[in-house]
Amino acid sequence: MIKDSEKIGAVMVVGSGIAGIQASLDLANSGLKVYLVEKDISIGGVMAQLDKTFPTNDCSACILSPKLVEVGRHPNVEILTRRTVESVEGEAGKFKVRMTKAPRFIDLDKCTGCGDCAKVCPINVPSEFNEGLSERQATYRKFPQAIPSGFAIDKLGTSPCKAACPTHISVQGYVALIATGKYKEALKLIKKDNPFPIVCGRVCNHPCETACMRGKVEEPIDIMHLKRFVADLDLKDETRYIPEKKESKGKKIAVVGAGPAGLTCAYFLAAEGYDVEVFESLPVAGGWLAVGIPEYRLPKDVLRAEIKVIEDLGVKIHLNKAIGKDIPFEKLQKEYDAVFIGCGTVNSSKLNIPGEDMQGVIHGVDYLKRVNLGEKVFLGDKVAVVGGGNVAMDAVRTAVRTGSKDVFILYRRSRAEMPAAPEEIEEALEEGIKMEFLAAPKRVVGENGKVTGVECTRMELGEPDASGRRRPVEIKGSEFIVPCDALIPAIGQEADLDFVPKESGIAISKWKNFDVDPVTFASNVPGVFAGGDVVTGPQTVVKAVYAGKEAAVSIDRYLKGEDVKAGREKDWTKDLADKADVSKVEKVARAKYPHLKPEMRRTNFQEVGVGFSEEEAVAEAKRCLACGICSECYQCVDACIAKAVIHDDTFEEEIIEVGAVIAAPGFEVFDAGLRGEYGFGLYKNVVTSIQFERILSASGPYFGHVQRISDGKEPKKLAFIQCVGSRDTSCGNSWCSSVCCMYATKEAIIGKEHAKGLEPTIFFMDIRAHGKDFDRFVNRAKDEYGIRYVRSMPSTIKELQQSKNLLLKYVQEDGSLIEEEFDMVVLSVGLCPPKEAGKLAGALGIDLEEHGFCKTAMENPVETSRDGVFVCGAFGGPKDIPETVMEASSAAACASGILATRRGTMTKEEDLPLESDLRGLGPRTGVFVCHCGINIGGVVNVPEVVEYCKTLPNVVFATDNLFTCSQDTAVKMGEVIKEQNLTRVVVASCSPRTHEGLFQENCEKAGLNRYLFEMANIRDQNSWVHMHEPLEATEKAKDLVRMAVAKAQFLKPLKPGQLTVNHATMIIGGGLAGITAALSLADQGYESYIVEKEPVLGGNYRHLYFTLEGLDTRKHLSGLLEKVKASKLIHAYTAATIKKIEGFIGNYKTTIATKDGDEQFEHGVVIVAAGGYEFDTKEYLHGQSSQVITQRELEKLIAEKDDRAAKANSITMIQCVGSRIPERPYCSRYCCSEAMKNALKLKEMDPAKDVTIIYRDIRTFGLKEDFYKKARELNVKFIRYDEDRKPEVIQEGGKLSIRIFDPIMNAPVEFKTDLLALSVGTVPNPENAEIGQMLKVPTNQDGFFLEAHVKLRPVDFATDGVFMCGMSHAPKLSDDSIVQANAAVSRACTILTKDFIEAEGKTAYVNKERCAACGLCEENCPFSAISVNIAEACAEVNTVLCKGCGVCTASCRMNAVDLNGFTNEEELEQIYNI
Amino acid sequence: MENIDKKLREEAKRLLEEKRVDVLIGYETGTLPLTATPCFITNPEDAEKLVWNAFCTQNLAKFVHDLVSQHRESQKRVKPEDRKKKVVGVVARGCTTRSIILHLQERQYGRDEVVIIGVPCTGYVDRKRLSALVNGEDIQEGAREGDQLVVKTTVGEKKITIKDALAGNCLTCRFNNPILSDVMIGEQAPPMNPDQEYVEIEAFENLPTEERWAYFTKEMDKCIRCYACRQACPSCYCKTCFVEQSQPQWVGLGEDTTDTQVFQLMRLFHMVGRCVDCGSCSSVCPMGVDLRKFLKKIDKDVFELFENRAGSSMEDAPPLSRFNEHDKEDFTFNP
Amino acid sequence: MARRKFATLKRFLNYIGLEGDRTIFTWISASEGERFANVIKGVTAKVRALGPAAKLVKKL
Amino acid sequence: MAENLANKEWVPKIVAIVCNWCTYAGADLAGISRIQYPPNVRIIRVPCTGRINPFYIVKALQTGADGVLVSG
Repeated sequence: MIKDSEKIGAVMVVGSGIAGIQASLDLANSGLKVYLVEKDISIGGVMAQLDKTFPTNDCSACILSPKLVEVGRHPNVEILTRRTVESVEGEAGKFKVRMTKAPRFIDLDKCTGCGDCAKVCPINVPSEFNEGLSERQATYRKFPQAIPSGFAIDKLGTSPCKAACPTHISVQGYVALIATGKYKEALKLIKKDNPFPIVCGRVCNHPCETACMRGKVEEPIDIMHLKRFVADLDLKDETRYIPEKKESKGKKIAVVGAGPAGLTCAYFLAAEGYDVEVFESLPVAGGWLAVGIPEYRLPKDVLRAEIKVIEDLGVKIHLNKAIGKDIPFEKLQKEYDAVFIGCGTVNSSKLNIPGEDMQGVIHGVDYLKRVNLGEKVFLGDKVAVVGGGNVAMDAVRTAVRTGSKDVFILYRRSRAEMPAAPEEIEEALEEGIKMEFLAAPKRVVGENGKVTGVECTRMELGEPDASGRRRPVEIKGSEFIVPCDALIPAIGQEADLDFVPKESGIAISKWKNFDVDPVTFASNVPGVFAGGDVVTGPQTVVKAVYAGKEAAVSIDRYLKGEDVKAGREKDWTKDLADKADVSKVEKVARAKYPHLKPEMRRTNFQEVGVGFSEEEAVAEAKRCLACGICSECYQCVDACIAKAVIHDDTFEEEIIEVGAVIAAPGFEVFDAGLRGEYGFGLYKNVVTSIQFERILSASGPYFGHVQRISDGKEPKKLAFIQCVGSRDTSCGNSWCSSVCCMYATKEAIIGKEHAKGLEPTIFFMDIRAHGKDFDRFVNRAKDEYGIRYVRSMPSTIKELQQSKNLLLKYVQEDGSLIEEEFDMVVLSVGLCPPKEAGKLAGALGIDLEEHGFCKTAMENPVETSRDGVFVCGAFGGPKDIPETVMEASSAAACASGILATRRGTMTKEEDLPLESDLRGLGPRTGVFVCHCGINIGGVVNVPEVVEYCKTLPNVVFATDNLFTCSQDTAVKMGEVIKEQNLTRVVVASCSPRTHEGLFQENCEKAGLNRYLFEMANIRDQNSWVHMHEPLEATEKAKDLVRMAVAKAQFLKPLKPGQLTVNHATMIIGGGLAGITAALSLADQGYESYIVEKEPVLGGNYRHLYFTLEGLDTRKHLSGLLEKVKASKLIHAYTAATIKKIEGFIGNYKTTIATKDGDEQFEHGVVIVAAGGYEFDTKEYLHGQSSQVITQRELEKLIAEKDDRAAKANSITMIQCVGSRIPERPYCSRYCCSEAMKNALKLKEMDPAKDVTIIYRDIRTFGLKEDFYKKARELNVKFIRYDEDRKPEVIQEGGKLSIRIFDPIMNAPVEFKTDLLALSVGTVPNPENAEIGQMLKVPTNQDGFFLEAHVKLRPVDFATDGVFMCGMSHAPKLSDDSIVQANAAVSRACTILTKDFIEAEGKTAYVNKERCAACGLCEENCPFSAISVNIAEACAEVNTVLCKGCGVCTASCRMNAVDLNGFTNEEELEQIYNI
Repeated sequence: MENIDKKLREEAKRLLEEKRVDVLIGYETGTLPLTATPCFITNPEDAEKLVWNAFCTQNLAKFVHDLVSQHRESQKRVKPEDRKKKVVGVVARGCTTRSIILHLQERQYGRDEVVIIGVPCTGYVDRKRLSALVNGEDIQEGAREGDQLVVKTTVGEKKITIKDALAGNCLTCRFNNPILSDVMIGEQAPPMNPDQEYVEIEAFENLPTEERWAYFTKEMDKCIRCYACRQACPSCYCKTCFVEQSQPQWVGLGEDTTDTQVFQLMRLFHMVGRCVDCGSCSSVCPMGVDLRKFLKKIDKDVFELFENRAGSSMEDAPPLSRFNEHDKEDFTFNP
Repeated sequence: MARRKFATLKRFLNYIGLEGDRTIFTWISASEGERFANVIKGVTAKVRALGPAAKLVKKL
Repeated sequence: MAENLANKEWVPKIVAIVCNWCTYAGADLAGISRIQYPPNVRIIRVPCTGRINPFYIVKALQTGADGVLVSG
C-alpha cells in the first residue's frame, strides 16, 4: 500500500472519446491533474463522426463540441496526442507510466489551425473521418472542430524512392507536385538537393525507380523522365529558377574540376553566400557530362543551360585552367579559404592485352571526348567495343553515328550482368548494334601496327563475385578472332592525382583515389575536401552530385567553425515506408516514354528521348502510391507563416507519474468485409452504418445529401441489415453490440428527413430498444415515419450489373423465401474490442475477457483486474453513449476515491495581478487587428482597417498583428494595455468561440477585467467566406470592428459571484444506488445523509439473490450495509420522509420527518436515488392462480430450493408484462436478463425441465447475449408473440394452459405448464413528482426523472447541484445502478471539492425599479436561476445557477432584467452600427 | 335593469359593511348625459351611487391593479409585522374578469386581494359611434328606453337603436359574462356575436401589402403620443414604460413618424396573449386611432398558433412562457 | 418561447404591411456550415427582390 | 456600410442576430470549410435565441436594415 502522502494527485486517462473526455473533466473539476492520452491526432472519438444521436436526434457535433472545447482549455487537463502507453509500473496511488510519443511534425504551440498547409499539400489519402468517402491531405485535422485544433502530418516513413536516391531528393514529393500541376514547385524541390535535374532527368541510373513500390504492382514510376519534364519546362521558361542567395559571407572557395561534383559543390556554396571559383582544364564545363556522355543522350545546349544557372548564381568557372600545370595546387590552398577537388577520373583503364598500343585501338574515354569536343572521328566500318557499361554503350552508339557500319559489343559476361542501364542496351539493340556475350579479348590482331581484329576467348559464368554478379571463367581453347577496323576498350577509368603535390600530405587510398571521410568528404588536410569519381572511382552522376552537396555542407560548417560531422550520419533504410500491402492496388501500365524512331536517330546525334507531354507526365505521376503518405515536398513549410512545420520531428519516450489510470480506448467498428456475402467493398452501394452516418452529416462528404456511391443519385429503397458482426459466432462475435438497432432506426429517420422519398427497411432479429425512451423512438419510426421493420436476416446480396441496385435474398418468419431489390444497403456494423486491446491490456497489466473486451468486476463494472486501473466505455463491453458517460464519471469517482487526499496537489491556479483602477478613465479602447498570416491579410486590407479604427470614437490605439494569438503578441498586448491605459480591448481576428478565452486571459494578466474585452470575427465569418471580394471583405471588416468598438464602450467590469459550499450530500433513497453513492462519497471524504422511507436500507436489491453473471447479491448487499454502518460519514435515516427542502446548490437545508420527530440538516448537493417499483399486474391470472408468479418470486423459489420450483417439470415465462404497451411504452430493460437467469438456473437444477420463454424481442444486450445463446443451447424454448396477439393463460383445475400463436409454425399452439413466471416491468416511484417539485426538477412523461441531457448529462439535472441515479432515472439492472451511483458522486464531487462555487460572469441582473414581479422570467428560465421574491415584489437572479442564456431578458416587457455582457444597450449599439 | 342596480348596491354595501373589502370599485352615473364613470367606494352608504348599464365603458381591472400596487408600495414603508393587506372589490363584466385573471396569472395580486362582483354585459355604448349617430351634435340629455336610446341634442331629439351604438369589441364579444367571480349579480347575458370576431381582421389581411401599410401609417400619423391608450389599458402596468426608459432609450422622443410607429408597434406587441379586447384604449384615444384593428390581429394569431385567449381561463399559462412540440414551424425559412 | 415570439412578430409585421420577407427566422445547427451559406444566399435573394427598405426606416 | 462601393449594384444590408451555440458555430464552420456567400451580412452574436428581444428586430428595421435574419 502506498501511503497517502506519497500518492500522486494525477490520473491518466487513456483514450479520448466521449468516455475519456467525461472522465477527464470530472477529475480535473474535482482537483486532480489529468493526462488525457490519445493515439490519434485529436480527441473526440467516434462520437465526433456521428451525425445525430438517438433518441432525441440532437446534433452530435453540437453537443460534443462544447465538451471538446472545455477539455481543450482546461488548465488541469493535459492532452497528449499520438501517444502509446508502453507500460505501467507501480501500484494504485503511484504508477509510473512509460509512453511513446510519435511525431506530429507540426508544433502545436505554433500552429494556428489556419489550414494553409493542407491547401498546398499535394497528397490525397482517404479520409478516415469520412470513412473513406472523401479524401484529405497528408497534413490534416480530423474534423473542423477538432481539439487540439492544430494540424498533423501523417508519415509512414521515408518513401523508398527518396531513401534510394543518393541525393535523397523528396522523389515522392516532386512526383506528387507534378500530379497536381505544380511544376515549378517540383523543380524547386529537386533543386533543393540536386542542381542537375536536366542531366539527371536524362542520364541518371535512377535507383529511385529500382526501389519504387509500384514496381511490385507492375512497373515503377518513370521518375527520371518526370524529372526531365519539369526541368525542361524550367529550361523553356522565361525566368528560370535560381535559388535565393544568402548574404555574402566574404569567403573564397576554390573548386577543382567543373564536373557534376564540383559544380554541385559550387552551387550550394554560392547559394550559402560564398564566393566560389571553379577551375577546369578542358575548354568546356561539365566534366564527363560534357565530354563523356554523347550528344544524343544529353544535348550540349541543355547541359550548358543547366550550368548557366550555376554561373548565374555567381559561380565563376575558369576554363582551360589546369591545376598543377597552369596554377599550382599550393596557390589554391593559400589563397582560398577552402578547396574542393572534384576532378573525376580522366584516364581510361587499360585492357592490358598484347597489341593495345596499335593504331585503331582507341580508349572509350578518349574517343567520346574527341567526338564530344567536336572532332570528326571515323573509325572504319567495323568497330568492336569492349565492355558492358554505360561508357561502352555510349561508345558503340556514337560509333554508329560517326558512320561505322558494323558496330558491336564484346562483353565477357551475359546480358543479365551488363552494368549499363537497360534502356541504353535496348536502344543500342534497336539501332542495330550486335552484342557478343561471354567473349573476352585476349589479344589485338593487326597488320602494320594497325588493328584488323581482336582475338577473344569464350567465357562461362561461375560463382558470384563481390559485386554479386557471376564471375566469368575462361573456357580453355575456345579462342576465336573477331575482325574489326577499330577496337574501343571501355572497361573503366582511373583518376589522375598527379596535380596534387605529395608534400600536400593529402591521403590517397590503395585504389589511387583521394581518401576522404565518407560522410563529410573532408580530407585529412584541413580545408581540403574531395568528392565524386576522384574519390570513388567511376560512378554515377547522381553520386557525384551527392558528394558535391555533402562537401558543400562540410565546407560551410568548416568555415563557420562548427563540427563538420555532428549529426550527419543517417541510416536511410531505417524508417522505410515499404511495408504496405500492394496486392490490391489496381494495375495501371507505366507510361511509354517517347523516343525518336531508330531510323530517325541512327545516323545523327539528335536526342533520342523526346520527353513527356504534360498530360503524360501528370498521368504517370498519378500512378504514385504515396508510400510515405507525406511526400516531404515541403510545400507546407513554405506555406506556414507561423513556422510550425517540423519535418524532422522524431519518436520520443515519456515517463509520467500518476495515481490511477482510466482506460477508455473505445471500440473498433466491425470490418464489414469479413461478411463476404454482403459484398462490402465490392458493391459500391453497400455501405457501413458509420459511412451512412457520414453521408447523413451536413459536414460529411456529400453535405448531408443522401446519395448512392455508384452514381450520386438519391436512393429510394434503402435496406439496413442489422447484426453485421454482432450476435454472429461465424465471425467470432457472439455478443450483441447494444446500439445498432437504435442507430439504424435513427439513421432511417434522419435519412428520410434528408430525402423525402426514401423508403427505409430494417432487417433485424430482435429490436433491442432497451434504453430510456428507446421504444418510443422505434414506435415513432414505425408510425410517424413509416419505416419498415422486417424480422429476417438476408442471406446474400447480389449487385445488378446495369443499375448497380442490390438484390437481397431473405427468408420470412414463416419460412417463405423472398428476393427484393434495393437501391442502397447499409450494414449495421457492430462494436468490437479496439485493435490495440491486447497490447494495451498488456501495458496496463489488466486482463481481457474471452471476447477481448476488458474484464471487469461483477460488483463494479468499471473495476479491472488491477487495483488503481479502471475502465469505462465500450472497452468494457459494447454500450451506448449515456452508459459510456455514466461509466466515465463512475471510473472518475473510483479513481478519485483513491486519491481523495491528494486533491489540489498537482493542479495549478493562476496568480493574476490586481485589476487596475479604471475610475475616471472612460472608454479608452485599443483595437488589435489580426492578419492571421495571410488568412485575413490575404483578403482584407488590414492596414486600412487599422487606420479606420483610429477614426472611431473612443479608440485611442489601433495596430495590426501577424498572429494575435501568438505568445509574443500576448506579451505585446499586455504592454500596450498598460502603456495606453486601455480600458477596453477589441480584437478583430477569428471566432470568439475558440479564442475569446485566450484574449481575455491576456487582458487579465495585464490587470484589465476580462469582461472589458470584445471580438470581431473577421476571419471565419469574413475573409474565409469572401475570398474573392477583397474590397467588400475590407468594408465588412470595418463594419464588424465598428460594431465591436461600439459595443465595447458599454462593457462593464464584472466580478463573478461566489457562493460557499456545504460539503455534505443528501441522498434520497437508500436502495442499491443510494448506499453505493453514500459509500463512494465516504471514500471521497464527504458526509452524506440517506433518507429512506422504508424501515430498512436495500430497496429492490433486497429481493435479488444472484445476477445473470453469477454475483451473490445477498452477500454483496450485506457487505455494503456493514460498510454503511461502520462509516462515520454516513447518516442513514430509515422510515423517514422529506418535509421541506430549502436553498440551492451549495447551500441546502432539509427537514425530514423520522419516527423520532423532525430532523434538519444542511448539505451542498442532492442525489436523487428514489428507485422504482415492480409493476403489479392482474394480467395472466396473476393474483388469481397460485401457479402464476412474478419473475422475482421465481428467483426466490429457486434460491430457496422451494419445491414449487424444484418439482415443477414445466415452467413458462411471459415477457413484457406491463411493459412496452400503450400505457407504459417503455422497456424495463432487465426482464429478459432476469428470465434468462432464472431459465438457466432451472436448467441447472434439472436439464430435463421444460422451460419456455414467451417474448416479444429478446433484449440480452451486450455481453449478456452469451447467456441467451447458452439458454438456447440448453434447449430453453422461445416463442415470440406480437403486442396485438398476446398469449392466453387458462386455468383448468390444477393445470395452467397457455394458448399462443406461434409465428414460426404459423399456427396457434397450446401447451400446459406447471408454473408461469411473469416478467413484470418497473414503474416509477409515485413520489417522483413531489420530490421533483421540492427540488424544482422535472420528470418525463413516464414519471421517471428527466436528466439535463439524455446523452451527455445522464445523471445531472438541468438545475445545478442535483443529481440522480438508479431507477429514478429509468428501469435498470443492478450493475447499471452501481455505475450510475458512482457517476452521480463523481458529478457531485465537481461541486463538493470546492470551497466556493464561482458563477458565470455574464449573468442576468434585475433592475428593481422596473420590475413588476410578473414572473414571466421565472417561468421561462430553464435553470431555475431567476425567481420572484414575493416580499420584495421583485425578481432575483441566483448568479450561481444562471447560465447567461438571456431568455429572461427578452421575455421581460419592462426590460427590468438585463444580461451582463449582452446588455440591451450593448446589443442596440451594435444594431445602430451595422 | 333597475333590479341589477339594486342587487349590486345591496351586495356592495354588504361587502363593505362586513369589511370583506376595503374599497369597492364600480361605476356611477357620469356628469355628462349617457355616461358612467368609475367610482371608488369605502363608505357602505355610498354604495347607493353604483350603477351598471350600457354606459359603463372603462375596464375597472386597471384600477384594481393600481390600488393594490399603490397600497403595496406604501406598505414598504411599514414594518413587516405591521403590514396590512388591502382587499379591493370590483364590479366586473366579462372582459374585466379576463383582465383580473391575467393579473392573477401575472402575479400582480393574490386572489385573496380581490373580490369580484360579476355582472352580465350586453355591450357598452361607444361614445364616438354615438356621436356619429347624432351627426356630432352636442348631446344635452338622454335616456334609455328598452332597446333604444332617446337622445336630445342641441338640434333635436333622436331615437337610436342601442345596438348601432355599441362598441365594436362588444358586438363580437365572446366573453360577455364574467369568467371568474365571487358574487354574481343578475342573469347570464345572452351571447353576442363571437363568430364574427375576426371578420374585419380577415378582410384586412386580404388587402394588398401596400394598402395595409398605408392604413397603418395613416392611423399612426394620427397618434399624438399622449399615451392615453397605455394609461387606460389594464395590461399596461409596467412601472416604467419602455418609451420612458433610458439606457437604452428604445424610442426617440421627437416627432419622427417612425418613432411613433415603433412605439405603437411595440406596445401592441406587448399585448401578445394579453389583450382582453375590452376596448379601453380605443375608447380613450382622443385621436380615434384604430388600435383594435391591430390588437385583434394579435389576438387572432395567438389563438390560431397557441390556442390561447388572454385571461379566458385560470388554468392557461401565458403563451409566451411555454412552447409546444407541435407549434408550427411554417414561419421559418429553409433555403 | 423564442420561436413563439418570432412567429407572432413575423405575422404581425407582415400584417401592418412590412414585407414579411424582410424578417426571416430559421434554425442552423453547428454542423451546418453549408446551410448557413445557403440561408444567407437565400435571404439576400429574397430581400434583393424587395428592393431597399423604405418603411419604418428612420431618416437621419 | 461601404460607401466606396455605392456605385456598384445595390446590395441589401442584412442584420443577422444569431445564437452563439448553433448558428454562429455554423457560420464559423462555413468559414472553416471556405464556403463562399455574399458579404452583405452583419452578424450580431447573442448567447441564445431566447435572448433576442423582438425590439431588436424592429430597431434594426428602423435603423435601415433591408432585412433581418434571426437564427437559432
